[in-house]
Amino acid sequence: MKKIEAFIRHEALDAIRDSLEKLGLPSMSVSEVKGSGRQKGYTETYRGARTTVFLRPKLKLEIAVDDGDVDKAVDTILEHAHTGQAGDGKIFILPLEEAIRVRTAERGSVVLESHVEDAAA
Amino acid sequence: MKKIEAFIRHEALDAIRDSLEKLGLPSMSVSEVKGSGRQKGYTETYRGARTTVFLRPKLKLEIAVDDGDVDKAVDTILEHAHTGQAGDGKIFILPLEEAIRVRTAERGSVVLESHVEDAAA
Amino acid sequence: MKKIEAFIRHEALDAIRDSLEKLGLPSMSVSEVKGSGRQKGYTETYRGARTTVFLRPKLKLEIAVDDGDVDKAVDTILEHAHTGQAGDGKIFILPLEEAIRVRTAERGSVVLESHVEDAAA
Amino acid sequence: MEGDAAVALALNSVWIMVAAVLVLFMQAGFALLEVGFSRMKNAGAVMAKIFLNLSIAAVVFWAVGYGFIYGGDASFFGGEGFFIDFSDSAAFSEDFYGGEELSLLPGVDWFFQLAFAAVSLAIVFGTMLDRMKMAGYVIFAVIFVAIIYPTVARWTWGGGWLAQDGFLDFAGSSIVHLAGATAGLAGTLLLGPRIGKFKDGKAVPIPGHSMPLALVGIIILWVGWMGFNPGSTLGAIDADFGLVAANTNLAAGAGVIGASLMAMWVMKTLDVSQIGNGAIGGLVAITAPCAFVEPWAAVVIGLIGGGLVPPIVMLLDKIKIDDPLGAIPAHGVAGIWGTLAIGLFGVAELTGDREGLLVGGDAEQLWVQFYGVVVTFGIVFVAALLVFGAIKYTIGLRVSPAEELTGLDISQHGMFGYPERFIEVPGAEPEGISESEFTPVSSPSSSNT
Amino acid sequence: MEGDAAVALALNSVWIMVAAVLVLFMQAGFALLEVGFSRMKNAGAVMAKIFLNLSIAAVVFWAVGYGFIYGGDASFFGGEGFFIDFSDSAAFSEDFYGGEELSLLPGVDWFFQLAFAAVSLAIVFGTMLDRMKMAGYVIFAVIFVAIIYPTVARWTWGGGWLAQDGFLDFAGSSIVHLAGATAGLAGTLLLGPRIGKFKDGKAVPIPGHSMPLALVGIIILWVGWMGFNPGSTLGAIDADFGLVAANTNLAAGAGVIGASLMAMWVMKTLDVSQIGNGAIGGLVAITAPCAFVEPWAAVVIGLIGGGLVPPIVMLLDKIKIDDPLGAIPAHGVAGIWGTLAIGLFGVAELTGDREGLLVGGDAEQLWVQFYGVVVTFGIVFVAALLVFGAIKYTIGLRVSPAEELTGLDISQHGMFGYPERFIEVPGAEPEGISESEFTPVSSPSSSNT
Amino acid sequence: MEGDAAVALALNSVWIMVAAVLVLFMQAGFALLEVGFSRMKNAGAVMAKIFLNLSIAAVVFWAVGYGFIYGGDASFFGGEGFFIDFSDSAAFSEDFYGGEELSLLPGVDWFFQLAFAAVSLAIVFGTMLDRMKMAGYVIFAVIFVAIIYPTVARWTWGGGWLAQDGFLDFAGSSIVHLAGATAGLAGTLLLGPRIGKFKDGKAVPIPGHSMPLALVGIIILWVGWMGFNPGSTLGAIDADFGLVAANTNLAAGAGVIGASLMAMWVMKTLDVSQIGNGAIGGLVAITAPCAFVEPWAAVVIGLIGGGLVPPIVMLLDKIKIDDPLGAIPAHGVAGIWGTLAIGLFGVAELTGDREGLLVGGDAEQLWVQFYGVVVTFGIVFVAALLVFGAIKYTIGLRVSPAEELTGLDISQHGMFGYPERFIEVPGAEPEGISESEFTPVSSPSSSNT
Ligand SMILES: Nc1ncnc2c1ncn2[C@@H]1O[C@H](COP(=O)(O)OP(=O)(O)O)[C@@H](O)[C@H]1O
Ligand SMILES: Nc1ncnc2c1ncn2[C@@H]1O[C@H](COP(=O)(O)OP(=O)(O)O)[C@@H](O)[C@H]1O
Ligand SMILES: Nc1ncnc2c1ncn2[C@@H]1O[C@H](COP(=O)(O)OP(=O)(O)O)[C@@H](O)[C@H]1O
Repeated sequence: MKKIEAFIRHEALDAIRDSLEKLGLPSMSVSEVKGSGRQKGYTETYRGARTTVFLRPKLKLEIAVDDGDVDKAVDTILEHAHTGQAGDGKIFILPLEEAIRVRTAERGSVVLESHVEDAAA
Repeated sequence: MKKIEAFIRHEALDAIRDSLEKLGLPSMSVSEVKGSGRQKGYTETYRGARTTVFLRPKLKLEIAVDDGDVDKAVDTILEHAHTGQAGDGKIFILPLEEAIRVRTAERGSVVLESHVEDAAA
Repeated sequence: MKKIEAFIRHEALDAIRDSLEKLGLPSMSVSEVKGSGRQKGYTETYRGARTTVFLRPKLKLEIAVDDGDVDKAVDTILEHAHTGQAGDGKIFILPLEEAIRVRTAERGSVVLESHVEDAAA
Repeated sequence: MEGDAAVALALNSVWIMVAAVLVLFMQAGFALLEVGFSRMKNAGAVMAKIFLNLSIAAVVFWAVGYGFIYGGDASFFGGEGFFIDFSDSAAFSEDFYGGEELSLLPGVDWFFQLAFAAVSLAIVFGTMLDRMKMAGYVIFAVIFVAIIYPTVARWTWGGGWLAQDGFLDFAGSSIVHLAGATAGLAGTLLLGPRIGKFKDGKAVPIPGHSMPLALVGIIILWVGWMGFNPGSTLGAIDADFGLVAANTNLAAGAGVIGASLMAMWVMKTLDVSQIGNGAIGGLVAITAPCAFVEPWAAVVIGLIGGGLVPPIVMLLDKIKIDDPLGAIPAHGVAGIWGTLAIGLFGVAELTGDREGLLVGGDAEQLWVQFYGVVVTFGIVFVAALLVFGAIKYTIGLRVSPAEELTGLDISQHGMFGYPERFIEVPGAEPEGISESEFTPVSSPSSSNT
Repeated sequence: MEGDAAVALALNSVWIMVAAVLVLFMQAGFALLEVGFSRMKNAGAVMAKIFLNLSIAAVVFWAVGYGFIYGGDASFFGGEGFFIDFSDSAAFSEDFYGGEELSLLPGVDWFFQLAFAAVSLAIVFGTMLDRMKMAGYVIFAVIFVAIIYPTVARWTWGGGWLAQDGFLDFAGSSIVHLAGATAGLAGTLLLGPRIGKFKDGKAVPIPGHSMPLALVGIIILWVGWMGFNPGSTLGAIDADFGLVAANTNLAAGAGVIGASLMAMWVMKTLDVSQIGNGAIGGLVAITAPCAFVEPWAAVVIGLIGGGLVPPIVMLLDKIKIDDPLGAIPAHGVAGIWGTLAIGLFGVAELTGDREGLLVGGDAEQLWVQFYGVVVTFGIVFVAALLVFGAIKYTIGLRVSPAEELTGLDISQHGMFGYPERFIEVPGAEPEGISESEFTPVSSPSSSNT
Repeated sequence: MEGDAAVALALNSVWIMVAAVLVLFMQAGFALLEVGFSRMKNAGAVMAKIFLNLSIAAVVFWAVGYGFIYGGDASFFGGEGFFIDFSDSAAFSEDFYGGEELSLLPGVDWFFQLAFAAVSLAIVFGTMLDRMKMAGYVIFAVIFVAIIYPTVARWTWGGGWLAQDGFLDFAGSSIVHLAGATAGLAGTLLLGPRIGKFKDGKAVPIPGHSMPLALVGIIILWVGWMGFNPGSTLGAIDADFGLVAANTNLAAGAGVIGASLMAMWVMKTLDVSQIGNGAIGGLVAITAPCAFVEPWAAVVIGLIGGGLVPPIVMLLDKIKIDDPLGAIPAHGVAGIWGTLAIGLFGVAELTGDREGLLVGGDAEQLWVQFYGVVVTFGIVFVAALLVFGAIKYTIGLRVSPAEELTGLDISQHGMFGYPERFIEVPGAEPEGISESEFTPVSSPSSSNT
């Protein structure tokens, strides 16, 4: 099991979520972050005073997947998050030791399996 | 050392935090996320236009614990976060290589030890 | 590759970001969390009713770095986030299996390398 | 019309028109106050309620409400002159003023009275915030504006039996404010407290989401009160609306000071919401006596009216009555105090009759004031309990716990009041909510953040 | 001046001064309405627009606009009396009133008319929210206040050809509201819909960020309308502003009720924004007939005026016209309905002339109303299309997609309107934005959250 | 009272009553302006301050302030007629008007003057935002309303020595606005800048949290100014409040245009806050000359009044004076300019005496205006420095750095002004704050998000 953490532009979210759902991976958690990287800062001006803001709004996707689904998920994110301009973001893959579904207390990769039947329905 | 990441309903937070504190695990970080999964979307309507929202508000708990405390923590979360309905959330356990307390620059599991004496106090 | 997750006070952010940038590590993601730990709660009062709030606002930094940069980054955070008072926060280091730059689909530690030439520029 | 009479009619009407606009403006004040003191997840529903209330008030008060105050000669109940035609002055005078020459344009007279009825109705809602079902409330609003409020108003302002007994309430501490707060008390008793308000026997803070909006709302109420009280002279010529305006401002200021000091004493904190409630307490208290007392007494009345608020807020918490806005202390208790205050501080030259106990040493006026307050409270409480009770046991008064936790906006109106901020509000998806209440959608189509 | 004349001048002027202040106050209402119905990322830009609009209106209406309404005798177009000196009553009367004795102070008269022009201009903007370029809009504002609005106003209120035909529009359902909405329609047609408004052929909700602000804005509009309509008596003596005020309140209330019922029917939800738009629909509809109909008719007119809003909102979505605020249904369609309603419900004693079709059985007035509406719509639509078109093909009407997605605040004004909340707004950094549009900074210096 | 006199008294009183209500309403404007320009973490404290200020003003101005302006004959300092009884017209006239027949109801007269005093006091606070200690400010407020402001007002409006020299200030560019801003300057000098305002010798933006609230506040100020200036005719009969109203609107509009152009020039951005400040600059500038100049001059005065704001804002940043709201440029510098402008543009028919330099070629009036400004500035600056200084070295003027960083709401009032949004505000838990300042709790009981 792996945990995928992707930092992306806001605009990419809808397409990624739709595609992943079609692939049977509807599960994810999304949060707002501010990020800095290669992308340059921008200037804020207020009453004549200026400052440069290096942290720009991004979305963070967290997706726990079974080992076999990692590539599917990464490819989907790459496909939709890519614009070619600085600031497109990064994807990180972390090892995941255990996953537990709170509703049923099930454990292990069954919790993360693709829901292909659901998606088909 | 492990890092527990739990995605739960807002309502469960207080009970979880209280119980963990009693077990000597008062330390955690909480943030707001939006998640999708088995739980269905809901409809928003504005001026007659409709959309389906699949991302629903959840809380993310991050709790770094010593290996010996993992089960205690997971059980506590399961106990209080469980309602039996879709959307209860998931718990993930990640390996943690190092923990450092900023205040003292201490490292290792001492940083995460249960504070049983505090809790008793 | 490692992922550093640091929970710090808001005030420390600017100094940390500046220093890391000078060291060629401008990349990070920042989000707002609420945390509890050793630090005590505070009281909120409204219309005569009181409650104790144990969760206090913190910032979470996420910094993926090459193995060789971990110490540099941790030391920088420790230097600027330290005040010596309860609530200074913690730094966690997690193993990172893969890193991918969305813009170029590059993989591996090249994605995380320090940009010393940029910083010098 | 002849020159002088035309000028007099125009001048009186201009002043009362302005006053009516100021009182109408109080709806913006109540909207901000109520929305600021409610949770973010209910903000849109509060606004919907304000609009429906005011709209219902306008139509119903034209159709029947006004007639139940001023039409006919009944002392206790009844009326005539419904579905009024304001373009026909003669008929208007016939219906309501025994055919006398009018001192105000009919439409202006009605508009001013309407604005008062709408204020009384707006007060009711304050105790019922964050959990009330819109449909039930709408029914109550119709009945309150049609009959309950008009009956109380008739007893004094319509020349009814309380007026005949010498009961005084210049601008409505009892008739408008106590009446509204009393109905609100009945409502909150039947509704019960908000989920989470009391825990382990103790009150938990459920802070309103925006003190800036709430307190700007109170400044607007203060401004609107400059029409409420001074306009109750019902004319400009030979009317000392200046004294009334000065007394009202003094009492409002003193109310803030009284509430601040009391909050620091009993709550151990200079609570921002109490500062605002204190202004209302002072204003409500001076509403009945504003034309009958001297400025020094206005300061005393306001100081006590505002000062009463914090301890009563704490008392309600203790006896587990949930009143999110403080309508009961600020409109109810301060309204009682203000009405009684005429019996203490009234000056003969100003009342035109009896003197207050502390000024003239005679308790007669105080006694009339006292039973006036008692019957106002009693009749409204019983009527509201009956109406709200009937609603409760038929279509229901309160939303389901799931809807309450999720918030009234998304569950009742299909969209958040603050769509872009909603991620922050806990409880947006409560334990045990049935999926179907959210109109679940099984075919995945699109999502948005 | 002699006693009685001085009193009459003062009394009339006080009333119209008050009415003018109320109409000026509507700018706060429009500001809140527009800002509440726009996205957070554009909130500051909305406020900037409101201020520039009002300011331009003040200066331009003094320099030329007023003269184009009231100066000279042309029936169709033209004027005189520019750069007015209000301190010279004689010259003022000479320029605009054929030297007759004035019933209002010159400055008061102008101020009242200015406030109307500013309302008409404010309406235009509603359809153009969230994507308009400030510079282009400013140019339009100058031309609209200088010539377009004055020409339409001249035809009726300036004694022009429509007035001579017997066309009636008491306070401007057509002249002010329909004119503004028509220009807005032209504007939105040339601008096109907001990015993301239509997806796969269907309308997507782009909810405004704050229902509380938007609906408080509408309460303020309602309050301001108490100057708009009743003040259009243009005097206090021998003027029944009471009837007008009562009718206006009744129609507003009925508008809310009508829109609520219709929203529940056609939208299947008690949409909070429609409740608010319904109040506007009712108010706009009664604006033309408020002095000419009886209260029962006001209720009917308001009910329909408000009830029309939800279906028209849905219709516009269907034909892919993007009108974020509902200006077209609430000011345009309701304005047409209200103007026509005089031809249906007008009462001879009140119009002083012809009766409406449903009251007197005669369609003559309805016919005049009809062609009055048609020419108002036609002339404004063509003029606005020309002006906006010229702007579009020269300096441009719309910001770049990147700027639109990023938000007008940071891209046009250098700072967010809500600096501390901005993390929540998606789209703050759009695909494809060129770095240079953000004034990129290469030397790292400091950062802030 | 006899017919005509009663009508005149009523008519004048209605107009000034309305004007007083408008000026009172400016408190809502200041509240929104101040809260919008402050940080989220201080929003509740701003509202508390506004209420305490206004309340203190009401009581103190009744007790002593008014008497220090109008009571007795002293030219420089002193008064009589304290704790006024407005119900006794004869005594009132005796105390303040030498027993003459009153042209206004006593309460109305006082209310109008009170509203002005409250405006002047509200201005002071603008420079002291985000770091001031409430207790200290309350003490200053009492002294300012009791003595400092009344003394300045006495010199001109109370018939004091400046009035005798022919100094003109129609509605208070100097007396109200410059006086307030000058006290604010003294306050900010003693307080020092907010933490983080200047870094490495350069000004850092600390943007206010809500441009919509701030700018709606300014629209309300604009509306309120329609009472401020036109009401300063102090009566309706034979008073040209129309000219005043027109001039005021023109100058406000021109102020926005001036500030916009200057902001684009000197700040390289169409700064939203400067647009708002520009309106205030134009309004303040026209306040003194509004009744003495022709409309074209009002446009020029407003253009310069608004245009001065952006460069002065930048200058203050350069000399490290922290004025979060722009009170010093918008009320202070524009107030000076407006007062001097009478000496440039005054017209003899309107001043009733001397002509301005640019109109009549004579510098005499300009000289009087000049030294009037100098003494107003001087006396207020010295007095405020003394009072604030005494507070600073006794109970303290500024909160601790920890409290400032944490925010005044939670540290001074026990609860956030926006409880549901607070997660976003950096600095909520500052470096080095002592635990005890938060009332630490050792027994774990419950937590909330
Ligand atoms: N090493 C990193 N650790 C954590 N987050 C990162 C890292 N690198 C990039 N990010 C996230 O990805 C976003 C885009 O990165 P950036 O370097 O600007 O783009 P690109 O990869 O296209 O050069 C950043 O704003 C940040 O949120
Ligand atoms: N694979 C996943 N990766 C990341 N977050 C997840 C994942 N699965 C579930 N979640 C989080 O848990 C929440 C509840 O999941 P859901 O599948 O709806 O509930 P259940 O597990 O009861 O079926 C989601 O809203 C999301 O925030
Ligand atoms: N075990 C943990 N897991 C997750 N977050 C933690 C943990 N311990 C501390 N934190 C984060 O660090 C912050 C500071 O921790 P605290 O224990 O108060 O400080 P200190 O380490 O100085 O005693 C907390 O508010 C929380 O956000």
